[in-house]
Amino acid sequence: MSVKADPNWEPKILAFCCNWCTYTGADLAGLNRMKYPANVRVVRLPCSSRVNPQFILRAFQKGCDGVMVCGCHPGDCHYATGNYFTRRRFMLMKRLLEYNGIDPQRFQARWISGSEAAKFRDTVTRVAGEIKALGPNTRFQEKWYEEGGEAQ
Amino acid sequence: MQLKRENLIPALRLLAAQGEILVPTAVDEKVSKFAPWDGSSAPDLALVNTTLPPKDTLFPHQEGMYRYKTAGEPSLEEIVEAPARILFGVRPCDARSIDCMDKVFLGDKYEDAFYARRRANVTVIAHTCAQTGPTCFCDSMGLSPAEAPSADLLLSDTETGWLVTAQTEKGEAVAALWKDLTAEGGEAAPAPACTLKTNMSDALAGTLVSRFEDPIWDEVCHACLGCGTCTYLCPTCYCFDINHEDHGGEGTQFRCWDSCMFSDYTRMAGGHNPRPSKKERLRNRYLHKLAYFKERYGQILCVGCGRCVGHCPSHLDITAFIDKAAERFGEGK
Amino acid sequence: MSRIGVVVCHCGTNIAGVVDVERVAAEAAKLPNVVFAVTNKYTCSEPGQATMKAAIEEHQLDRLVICSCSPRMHEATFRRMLKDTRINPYMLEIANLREQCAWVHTDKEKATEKAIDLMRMAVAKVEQNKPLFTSTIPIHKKCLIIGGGIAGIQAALDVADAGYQVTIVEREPSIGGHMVMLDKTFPTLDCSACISTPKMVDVGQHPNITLMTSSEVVNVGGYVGSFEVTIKQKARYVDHTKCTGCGLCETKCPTKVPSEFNQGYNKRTAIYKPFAQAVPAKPVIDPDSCKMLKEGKCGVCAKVCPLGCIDFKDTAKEYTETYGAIIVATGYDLIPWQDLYGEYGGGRYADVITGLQFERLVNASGPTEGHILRPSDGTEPKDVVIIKCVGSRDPHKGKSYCSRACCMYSAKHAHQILEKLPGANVYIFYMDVRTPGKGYEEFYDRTRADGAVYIRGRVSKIYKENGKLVCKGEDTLLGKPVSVQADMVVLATAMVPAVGVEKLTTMLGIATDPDKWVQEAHPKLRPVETQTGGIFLAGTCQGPKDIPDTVAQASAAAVKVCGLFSKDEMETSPMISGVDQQKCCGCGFCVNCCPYKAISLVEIDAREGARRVKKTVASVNSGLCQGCGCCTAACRTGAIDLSGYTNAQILKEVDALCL
Amino acid sequence: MSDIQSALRETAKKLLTEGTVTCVIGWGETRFPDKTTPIFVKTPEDAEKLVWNAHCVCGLAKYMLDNRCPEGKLAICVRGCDSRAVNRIVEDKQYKREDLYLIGLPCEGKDAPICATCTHRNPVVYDVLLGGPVPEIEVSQEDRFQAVTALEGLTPAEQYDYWQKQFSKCIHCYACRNACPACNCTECYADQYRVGWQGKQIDKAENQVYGLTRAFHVGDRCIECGECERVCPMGLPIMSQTRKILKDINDLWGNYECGLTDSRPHILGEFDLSDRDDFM
Repeated sequence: MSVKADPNWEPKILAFCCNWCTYTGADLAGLNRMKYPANVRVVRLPCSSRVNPQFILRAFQKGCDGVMVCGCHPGDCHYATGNYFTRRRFMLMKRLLEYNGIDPQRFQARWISGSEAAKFRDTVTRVAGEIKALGPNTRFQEKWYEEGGEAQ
Repeated sequence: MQLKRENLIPALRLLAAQGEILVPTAVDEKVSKFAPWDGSSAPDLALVNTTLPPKDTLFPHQEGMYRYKTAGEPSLEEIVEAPARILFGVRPCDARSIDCMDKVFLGDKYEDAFYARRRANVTVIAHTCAQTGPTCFCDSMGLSPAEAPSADLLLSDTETGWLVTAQTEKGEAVAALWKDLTAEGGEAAPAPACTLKTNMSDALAGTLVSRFEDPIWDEVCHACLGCGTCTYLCPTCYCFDINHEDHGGEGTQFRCWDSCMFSDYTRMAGGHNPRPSKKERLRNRYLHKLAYFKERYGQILCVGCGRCVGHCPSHLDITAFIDKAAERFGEGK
Repeated sequence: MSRIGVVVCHCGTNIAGVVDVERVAAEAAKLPNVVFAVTNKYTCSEPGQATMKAAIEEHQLDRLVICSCSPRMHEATFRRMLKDTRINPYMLEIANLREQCAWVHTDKEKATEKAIDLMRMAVAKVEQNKPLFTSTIPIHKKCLIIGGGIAGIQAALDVADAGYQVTIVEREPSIGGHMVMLDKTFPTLDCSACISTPKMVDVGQHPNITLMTSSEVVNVGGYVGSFEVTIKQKARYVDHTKCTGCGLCETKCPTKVPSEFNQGYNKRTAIYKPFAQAVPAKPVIDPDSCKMLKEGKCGVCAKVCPLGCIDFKDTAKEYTETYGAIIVATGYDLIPWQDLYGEYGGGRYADVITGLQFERLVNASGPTEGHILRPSDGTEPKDVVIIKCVGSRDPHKGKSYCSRACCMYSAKHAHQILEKLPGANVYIFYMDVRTPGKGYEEFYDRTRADGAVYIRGRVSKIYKENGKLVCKGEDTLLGKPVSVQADMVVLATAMVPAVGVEKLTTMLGIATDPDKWVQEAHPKLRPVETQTGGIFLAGTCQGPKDIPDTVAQASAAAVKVCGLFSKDEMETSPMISGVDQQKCCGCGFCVNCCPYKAISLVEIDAREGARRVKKTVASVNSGLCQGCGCCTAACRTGAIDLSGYTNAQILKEVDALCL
Repeated sequence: MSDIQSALRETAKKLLTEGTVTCVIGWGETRFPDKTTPIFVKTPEDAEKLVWNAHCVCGLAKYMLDNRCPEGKLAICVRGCDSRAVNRIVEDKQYKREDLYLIGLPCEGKDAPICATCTHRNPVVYDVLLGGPVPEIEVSQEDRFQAVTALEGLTPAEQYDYWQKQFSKCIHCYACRNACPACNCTECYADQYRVGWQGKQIDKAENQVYGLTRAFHVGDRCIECGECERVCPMGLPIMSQTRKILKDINDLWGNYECGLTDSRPHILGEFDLSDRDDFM
């Protein structure tokens, strides 16, 4: 049942969004009826610092084509210093993933505040376009898909 | 009957029709294992002992057992995977380890279906040791580098090739297959002796079990890191764990290796662990190898291949332990 | 096995218009453990909720997934609904099918597919949910106010009038802060003492207010509802319980030292009240100047005191109290302009003074009884120059921000000079004139009408030339350099946080902004709260402001405290972190990344094999934890986990996404 | 070498007879001349078994974690890397420094590949130092991160193939975890199957996720002792992962080396307002 084989394949992108800023920004984009591609699935978390780098590995392993981590701008975190730690953790994780062969565009982190609805739409549209160009992600693919016959 | 050296490749080609041939191959400068024969080059039989034992073909590191579906109409189907394979170039110690595994999985009281199916389709062609490695000690364990009684077919070294002696029907079939490649004559070269000696004896096995609380266990265990290297490289370790991997509505139940040296191996649901520290675990492993298996199946579970002695990160050595115990408990031969 | 109910909302046509809700419900029915899947026109409406409650009873559901609008909209509504059903309010997950699916996608097929994914993620997550229960923490109805300026006074009176016990901690021997130093207050020019001393007297006599002067907070522990605060009171050498404030000792004391209150313009005795209307109106002895304490000679005050209140053996005392809330009202200080502005003489010229020093000169109860005299030779100045934005709006030498109050008090100073010294000339060098309050602009117009000369430009240099202070500057409107011979120069210097406030903010664990002002929780929506629960702020400790704003903030902070004290217990959110002390190895990585310092390493009894041992593990203070989860990502073993967003839940949610 | 060995034996005997320590951890003979094994000397007579030669390669610091709540003091022979491992474990609050007595042994390098890029041959922390300090070798940042820079030069496809081939060899024996001084949790995430962090299955993706997760867990605290690569039976280049993280930390937030007495505190446990930010 995997969607990877058919031609007009749509990338599946996972976005960890912080509840106070980016999730609010996404809701605001909805209120203003902004339009963006339907590739992004949002996981709502209290703060971007809740995202454990292991979740990113898990997402790629289970078949995501792209992962995003979005949070408040440093300094605006609802929990004061949460996103400073996010910044350090994912500055390292992004480089480690690239070092292991994940294409740089597949993992992106962005600061999107509660009022930047347009930035949320533009970011999602840009990322979806980039990943659609990259094609399906075959990295970290679980054996489960290999038995399904596609991947590598 | 004797198989000339130059007839080896054609012989293997004939065998290839029967099934996939696995030969000892060096993956890189540190690791060697039984990998499919590339169909052209002569297998490197001089390789002393492959890092990974051949047990992987019969008792895979991870083996799918059942595939199930719970969403929609639930279904459960057994995963049958028993390709015809020929293990070529198995050393006498590994051949003996396969025999030990057979006793466990094809036992009289219970037969493991998965193992049985695989074992039926595997032919074991043993090869005597031209020279032994620094950590080999099979002759101290009642084996000989020149015989592999449990193998299907034995190739004994001669100057110009190998003496072919079939020992089971499968062996007969292979010998028949090679009948026009083999000729009369040739006699086996003398078997080399292991450099590493240890005086293991049945009596010692008994005393070790009785010395359960002896301080010797405490003296030996501290250097152990509790990793699974010795158990995963040991050809006769057959402990496994069963787990499942689910994807919402469907998934597979699989069996995978487990190691008694792991700290959580015997941890129970409430958190109690009957073997909490390294002492108990190391004692359990040594006793299982040297005594418990003998009590149940009549032969020692250690085949003296020396992989654990060679690859232990802290350089623990079962032969040193045996000699120390023998000398301390006065059981020396 | 869990019994999950899934309700997919039409939301009229908001969702149903784009997403095929029936298909989402049908897909939900196929999922394992889902025993009830239905669509509903308006789930948040009364009938909508009624049908859900009925379904919960009928199908014995224990978990609920609602695919509707954003959880930020109706999570609270649905949780309240679940309160009176068999389901715990936290066994609920909401999939956002409106704001983040129907409203933002046009392609119906892809939107429905996304809706199904979101629903499947919610179902996978709800399977891992555990019932959570709000816990409560006690509230000690005592308020601590740090700082006895007008902000502290106003807040104390409001909280005390509401019937709660208040303690004011003030560093100086008397409350009053900077406001009581001022002469008049703009724009109504009513005398500062006349409006602040009555409040000080009220504070002194209020049954609910305990006054601790010459005191400092030295340690703060605990959390909202029960702060353990240790206050150290310096030795005052006078027993205020016996003293009636007759002042005999002050008249007899032989040592004279410069008075800090009057900016050093006159002297005070070693045993002194900072100013006449001080509250408490009882003297203290200054150990740095008292001969008896320094050399053991004198002791006149002890001899003359009719009631024997003087005790030279007095020592500093520490008190530890439990407070439910803390209001920070530590006020401001003026920027040390002497070290920054060498071009204005760097403090060498006695007649170049700050606004505060001017206030003492012009104050009737000041050193010069209200006569504006030059500190150098005591003569009345004829030409006065006032320079504004000294240290403010000057990122290179001083502070980048505007200190808000200087424009108005400079106009007031000009007015006072013109009124008290007929024939005097006042020149005010300004960058801008900011008059943002009621009656401010009119006051500024009146000052200019009185004859104050406003010159648009900054003074670049002041130097002494035959007895006159020459202020060289530029008039940007005329585009010409200008120089004014002045007898006296008043600098409107920038406000900076009170000296030593960093020590206090780190003790309290509250954040400060880059300029070290106390950081409010949200500049627009929560201006009087800090990020830490139970700690509020008022006045210039949060940033430069004038007296009306300070008093307004003080009353706001007071009502926040009264709101907190209106309940005996405070409900804490259950979605906070908790430590599995079996797994925790006590490495402490979570401790230093918690924004609220809610995690501490504690010693517990544990069993190592057969032995009883002491083990150090982390433990979360449920009062302080706000549930951000930063600690969970720092924990390697996953020993610390955030209820409501546990590792297992998120992992399952990610797994469900990609089937 | 032998005078240091006799000094070591003397020190051990003295410590044990005086009772200042309950056990001395050092290296002892095995039946193979080119190998030594960690030994745990508890009686003064056994002190004779301690050896000091070019084959003392096994790391000793991790053994203190066998008993996290010791009664008496524990003496450990520390080379440069062991002393940094002790600092690592003490800094992670898994053992108290006062429960340790460190016998410092300046080391000219053993027959292990890591010794070529060893920056601290003299122990950085010790209670007694046997023999004079040895000259340190100059290791530039290029040498330290040579393997990492080589891999960084590859294209994503080549990188993935390289790591794919390496990780597919992993047999999940956890020797790297059990030998690493930075891996000092009481219960490893990999052993918690109920939470679902990591499956027990052995396949390419699972091995890679385990490798990367462990790299991220220890990367910012790795003391570059090389034990993980020495103990791995399958010869995986594990150090190239942790050293990649160390290289990034050095690039992003300045000079950073772990396990030294003046090391900066745990870098992911703090932040700086002026950190570089690529996520705007």
